[in-house]
Amino acid sequence: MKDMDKSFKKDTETEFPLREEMRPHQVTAPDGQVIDIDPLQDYFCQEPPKVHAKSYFKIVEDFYNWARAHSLWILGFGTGCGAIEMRPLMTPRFDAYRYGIQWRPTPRQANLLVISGYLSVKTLKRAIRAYEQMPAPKYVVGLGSCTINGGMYWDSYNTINKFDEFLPVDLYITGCMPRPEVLMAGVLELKKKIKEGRADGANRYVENFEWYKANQKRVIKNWNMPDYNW
Amino acid sequence: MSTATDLLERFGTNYRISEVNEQKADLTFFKVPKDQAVRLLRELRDDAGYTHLAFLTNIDYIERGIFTLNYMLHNYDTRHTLGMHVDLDRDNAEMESIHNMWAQAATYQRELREMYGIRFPGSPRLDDDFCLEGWDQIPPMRKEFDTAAFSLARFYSRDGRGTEDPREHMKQQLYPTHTDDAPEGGN
Amino acid sequence: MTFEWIQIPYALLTVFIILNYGMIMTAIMQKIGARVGGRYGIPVWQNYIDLVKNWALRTKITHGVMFYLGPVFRLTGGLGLILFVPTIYGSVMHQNFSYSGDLILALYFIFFGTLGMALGAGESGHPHSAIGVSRGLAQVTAAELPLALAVFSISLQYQTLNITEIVAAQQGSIFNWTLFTNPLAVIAAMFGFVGTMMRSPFDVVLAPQEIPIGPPTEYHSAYLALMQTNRVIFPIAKTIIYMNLFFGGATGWGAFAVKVFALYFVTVFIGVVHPRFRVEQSIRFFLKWGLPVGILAIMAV
Amino acid sequence: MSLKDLISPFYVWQRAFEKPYTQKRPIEDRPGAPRYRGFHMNSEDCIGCGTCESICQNRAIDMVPVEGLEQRPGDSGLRPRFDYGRCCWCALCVDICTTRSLHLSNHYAWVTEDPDAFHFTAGTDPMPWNENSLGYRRDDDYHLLVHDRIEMEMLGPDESVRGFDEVMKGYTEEQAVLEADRCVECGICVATCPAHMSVPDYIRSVRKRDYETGLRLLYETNPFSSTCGRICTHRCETVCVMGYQGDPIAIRFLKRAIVDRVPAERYREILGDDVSDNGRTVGVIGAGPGGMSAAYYLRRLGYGVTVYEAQARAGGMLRYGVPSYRLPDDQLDKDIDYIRSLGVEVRFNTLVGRDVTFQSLLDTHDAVFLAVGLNQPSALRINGEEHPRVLSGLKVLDDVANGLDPGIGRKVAVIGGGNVAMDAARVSRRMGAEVTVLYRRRIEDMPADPDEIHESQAEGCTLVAQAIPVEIKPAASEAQVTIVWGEAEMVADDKGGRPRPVLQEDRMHEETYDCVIAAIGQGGQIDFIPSDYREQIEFKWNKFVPGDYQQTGLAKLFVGGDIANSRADAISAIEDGHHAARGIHRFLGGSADA
Amino acid sequence: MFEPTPQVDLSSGKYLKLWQGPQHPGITGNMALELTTMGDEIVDCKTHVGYLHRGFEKLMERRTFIQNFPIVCRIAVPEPTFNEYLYAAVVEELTGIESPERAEWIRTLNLELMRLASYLMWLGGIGAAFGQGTVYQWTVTHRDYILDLFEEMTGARVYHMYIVPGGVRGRLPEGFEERCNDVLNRVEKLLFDVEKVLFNNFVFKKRTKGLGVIAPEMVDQYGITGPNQRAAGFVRDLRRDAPYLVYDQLEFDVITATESDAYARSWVRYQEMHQGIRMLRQCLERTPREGPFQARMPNVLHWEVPAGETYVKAECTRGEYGYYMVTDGSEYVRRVHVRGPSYTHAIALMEKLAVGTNIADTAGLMVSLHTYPPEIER
Repeated sequence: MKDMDKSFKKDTETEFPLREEMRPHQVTAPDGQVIDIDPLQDYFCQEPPKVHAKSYFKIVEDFYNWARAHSLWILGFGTGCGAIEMRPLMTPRFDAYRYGIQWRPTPRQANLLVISGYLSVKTLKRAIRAYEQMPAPKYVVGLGSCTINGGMYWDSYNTINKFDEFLPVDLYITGCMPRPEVLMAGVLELKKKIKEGRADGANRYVENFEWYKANQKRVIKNWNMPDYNW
Repeated sequence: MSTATDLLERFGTNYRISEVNEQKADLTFFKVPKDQAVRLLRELRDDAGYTHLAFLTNIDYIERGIFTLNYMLHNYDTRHTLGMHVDLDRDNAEMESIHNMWAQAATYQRELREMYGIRFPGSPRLDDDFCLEGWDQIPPMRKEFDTAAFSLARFYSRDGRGTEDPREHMKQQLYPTHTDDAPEGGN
Repeated sequence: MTFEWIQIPYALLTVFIILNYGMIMTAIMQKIGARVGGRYGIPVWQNYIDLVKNWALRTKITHGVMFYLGPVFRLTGGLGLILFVPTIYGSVMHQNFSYSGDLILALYFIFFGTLGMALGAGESGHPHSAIGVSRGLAQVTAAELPLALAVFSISLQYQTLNITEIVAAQQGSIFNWTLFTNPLAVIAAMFGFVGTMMRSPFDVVLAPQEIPIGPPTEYHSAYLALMQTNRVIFPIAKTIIYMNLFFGGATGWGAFAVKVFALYFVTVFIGVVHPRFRVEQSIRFFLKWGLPVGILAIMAV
Repeated sequence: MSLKDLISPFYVWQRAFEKPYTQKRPIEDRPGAPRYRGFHMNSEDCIGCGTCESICQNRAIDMVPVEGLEQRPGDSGLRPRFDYGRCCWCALCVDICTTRSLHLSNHYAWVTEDPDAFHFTAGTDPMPWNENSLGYRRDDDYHLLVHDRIEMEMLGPDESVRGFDEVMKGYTEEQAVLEADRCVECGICVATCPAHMSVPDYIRSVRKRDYETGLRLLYETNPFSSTCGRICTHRCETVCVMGYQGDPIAIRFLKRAIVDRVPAERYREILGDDVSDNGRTVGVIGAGPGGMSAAYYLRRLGYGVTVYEAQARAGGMLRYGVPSYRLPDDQLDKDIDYIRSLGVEVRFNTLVGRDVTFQSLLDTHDAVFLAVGLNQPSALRINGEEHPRVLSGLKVLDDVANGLDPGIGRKVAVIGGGNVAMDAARVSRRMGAEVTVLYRRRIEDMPADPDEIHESQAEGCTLVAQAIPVEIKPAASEAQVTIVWGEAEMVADDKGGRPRPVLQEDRMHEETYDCVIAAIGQGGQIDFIPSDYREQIEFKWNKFVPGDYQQTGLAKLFVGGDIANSRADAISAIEDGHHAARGIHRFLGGSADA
Repeated sequence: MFEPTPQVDLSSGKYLKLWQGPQHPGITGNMALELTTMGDEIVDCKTHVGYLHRGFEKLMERRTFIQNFPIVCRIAVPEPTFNEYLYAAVVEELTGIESPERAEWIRTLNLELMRLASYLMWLGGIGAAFGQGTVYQWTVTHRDYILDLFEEMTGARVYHMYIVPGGVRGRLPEGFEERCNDVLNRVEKLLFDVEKVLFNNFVFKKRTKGLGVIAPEMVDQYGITGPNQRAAGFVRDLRRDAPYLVYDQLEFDVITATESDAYARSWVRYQEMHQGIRMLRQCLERTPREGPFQARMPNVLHWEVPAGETYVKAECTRGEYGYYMVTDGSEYVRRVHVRGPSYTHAIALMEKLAVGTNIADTAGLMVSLHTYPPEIER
């Protein structure tokens, strides 16, 4: 692939600048006032992430963990085929609401990111952003074989294989598709883990931030956003 | 006497139609040269009732150095489908755009641009990313692109795997001296 | 009515009771809604857990001062509403800071939270928030119109702007309720009630499908917890006003619980049945049906 | 907006009073359906053929060695290990499983924190679902493989018994391709084949109709392909994975399908056997399959090879022991002539010990390969066996091969259950005799090729199993002989060996035949080796026990063939020859990689 | 017809650029709409797909014919069976294998069940897109009952991998008819409830009537098929026009409407569900209980399909689903193209219809077109 034809190769250096609306620009308000806008400043937080300490008192932390475990809000982001088995989970048959699980449409209010199956590179980029926007402590569950070792898309040019290289994963559920029951079992397992205080993926992410970013950038070639963007 | 033969006879005088293949009663494939293709498409659509463009796709014949575009047209009245092949030069693939005839053709052309590198001058949003994003390799659907190798090189595979061929394994286990690489070796 | 310091702890007690009542009642309402869908729904204490969870989140990202103040304003709206509206008629403890012009203040507070929210959500910089806010303001304004007319109507009817007095006027028999003495005003007011309770068909503001998720898009952790608290207090506070104005108020916690529940249930009853209106559709709806009834109510008085 | 539209939606509340659809216990209440495709299970029937691995489009299956497996013939010792980071539960592996050992359970829940944990070897690793009895199994009427062998045209028994024409007609090209298509290319057979021929590869070449590649593959390990394509004992077919649910691949006949389609004159060109002398010579004793095979491979390595053969024609047992309806002479000649055409010198009618001494061979050659075979019929060891009407099976076959009349008469008893016995019986049938075969054990215990047994029965031979000859008595006529035999009961062996026949004294039979053909085995004849040499060589039961590369204690002497192995078939002899050739080459300073 | 989009000056402050998706509850699967809005009105819509692109057509080129059979169903996640059938049909046509009659009936049963399940999911989707969550709860649950049937019949809930080239993979389980009938009755009862709740709901009518009208002349220009086309008044249904499997032996009506708006499309689909139940009942009655369900196959491990090309299509819930396959006589396919109806509906048509609608209606509009992003990008 070395002597690649330039005519259809897209040059990563020049062809992936920031999107136009992401660059600093000026906007004229209806009243004629000119406003300078730097979207990266406005939309993203440039502050690097921090490791979050536990509560000083163990009993308080345990109580918090209990509450966290019983109020898991899932981000409504179905990344792959697994999304289709998440619907039964939230509907009468399995009624995950019983377990304090809710569906949140915005990452800011979600604690649990379920990567439901394969991740194309394009989705991975969004999944990373969604994850970073979620408030810590946050949890990631890899649903389906594809998140573990590529699954049936192991040789696809557009899907990643090892999801744990990109985000810290708390739990894996195998299957293709995993039944809603397994997802439920996974969530219950995750609850156990949270209650024991072992679900510290958010901190792991911060601690190994460079490594994760390097992996992410290795795969996402049009990295047109700041590294810190939550 | 089928619709297809009728039709192709009718157009045969003005167009260089070749390689007619009547696959089944309601499906016929044929080939026209590149410079006549769009004109014929228009005529088929406007005069012959082939109003439905089912899809437009491309076949890569790497060993012959050509791309073959396939326009699949359907006539709702006769319920007959025509597959029109157009050969393109693989190294310099360019084709006239038909986005003005069918709206969805623009999407197909975008896909072909991305997946094969075929150019359709004038087609809207042609060079925008379609399915891929940040793609820095040769177009992936071209035959010379090895997706497994690429996946392994970029996405890695999990460690801890390793397989043995039953035949080789039995050879090592059961009759090592009969193998060509016997343990003691010669000399 | 004179102010006494003891009213402050009394009022806080009222707020506390209402908060807990609201937590559990909204959960029960959710369970009822879930039942229609064919499932069991959340546990009744789920709201508490969610609240604790949100307080316990470690990340708090702010988008500016207004972003921070938004939920505070919002909660202030809810609390203010409660504090200035007599909760239990005839009870000194739960009289709160009711005074002669409290009806006007209450109307103001109903709007206050929304405005505060608008500022905060606007600051968050998310286009969904902005869209949600503009929808919300438009819709709430339209929905409040019939209510304002109805309030105008009954203040004419009872010749007072003091809620306590309005409640007092309705005591005695069930037929003294405004519901029966001035049904047109009640109908007009109910338009406003259903329209502002953020339930279908008038919940396009918060709709996850039409645009996720409206004003609170960027809100999380403690901010969200504040808003959640408001989400249980504010509707109840509003319900209390309606109860006081139109349904004879409550003379004890039992009557309070039943009446609030029943009133709240009206929105649920309608909500689970319907898809939601678009903003301009709901505005049109209020103007077309709510407004004439309100005007009729005034004319009737 | 009609009133109906306003009211009708409230109908939803009716459902509020119905029982919710929710399952109380979401995880336990709904086990997988009986057919659910859950996690993999593997039974003990698995032989590690790896077909599951080759059909898996996800590369989710690895074949890995498993500790503590009992070593069984036709078992690779590998077991499938599944990577559930890859699997998609399509169950193609179950559908294709040749032994039907692979199943899916209806267990489906596996949740862990460790992404590297999703590996397990089905059936041997302790998994919670190993005892599961439900789950996906292949339906009996659903096949992804072709289980029935393509029938080959052959002479019917009525026809075949009338002469010595070849019975098996061989596959037509289409048939051969279809039969080759059945192969799953697992390679289990390669280990079982004494010559370790690359069976899957040459079967693939049949499928691709690429006979030249096929011939090259055959000659890598076996210069008697034409012969083996007809009469090989095809041990490979006994372990063929296709045999577990249907018929094994006709490996032997596919080999024949290759050689039948390549004319002898093109062999040299195709095989590219370019012989250049390296100046050293090897003597080979016996021009049977072992000797000629060694000669071929030694010649390819450049050695001067001289073969000393006692008989007038080469081929040994193949020539004199196998009747021509199984192996026509011209086919044997095709193989032997090609070997000779490379420059192998064969000295006919030269019996070592009589015409030339063993010592002189050792002196003249750099190494000697001995493959004299077994040509001495074993005695029956019963009274009266020296009766003139008791013939040896070998003698009968020998005579027939040489065109002589063995003089068997019209009613013949054959004693024995090996291939020689079957051949003798079938030859006798062809000579018009009525044949009874007496065998000590059960029919399924017969060492003869099952096809042979089947065909001999079809041709009208009577097989009497569990019949032990007790005595041979002269009959009334001199041209006849009487045999006394008793019925036997099979008694389980205490030491775990195969069941023994025990004579039942009370059930004795007596029958008179024109002749009795004894074919219960043969022994070797190695008297020509001087005794001081013999002391250096290890023997067991009058057979050589060769060391590595068929070398004996006498360093220059390599042995092979029936006299040096227990299997006593052509293909083993061929392999011995090949192996010895490599050993000799190695011994003489070359590399063993030849 | 392609019309250039109006040039929008974003910096003028009059317009707002708004992204919906890829994470958006109103869209099945992942897709992003890049909307330019003025107030609540959309002035420009660009679709972005590829979030689910796995490169199926490439993967299929490097798998053998039997190995392709498990992967094709993943192309359209909510409705995998049509892929299985079409793949099987296209391979059968090129190899000349004919699947036995019993298999054809079971396939039809399978496809119609799938159609019903897919429609149920869609029905919930259209409810949810307009805020009627209750209907969503009901239909997804009832879809689950159908998935139970699938699990029983095929061994899996979602990816059945049941229709294999040459036939089907197993017989119907014991007692399947009763259980299937039971589910059909339940679904039918539910449908009548949904009609009362959703289709006779003035709010729903207000939202959907007049939304996203497809003019009849657009149908061919945009390659619109399926219910979207039938709602515009065209009586075209491949099950009737080019019968495959056993559809020529089944009785059913082709449902059409004329208004061609979101409501009409929904109504057509709703009626088709009833037709589906009708067909399913016929299938259950008439599926042969005996006989082979798989044609004799070659050894699939090295299955070479003769060189050729063909296009096989079927009427799925969204319209014309087709497989175009070119083979060159080797063990691998030369080219497969999967023609999913969503391809045109979700991109060209959506971009056209979205212009001029309210932002709040985009999700509903999208659902009313019934699109599945995974089949667009494959």
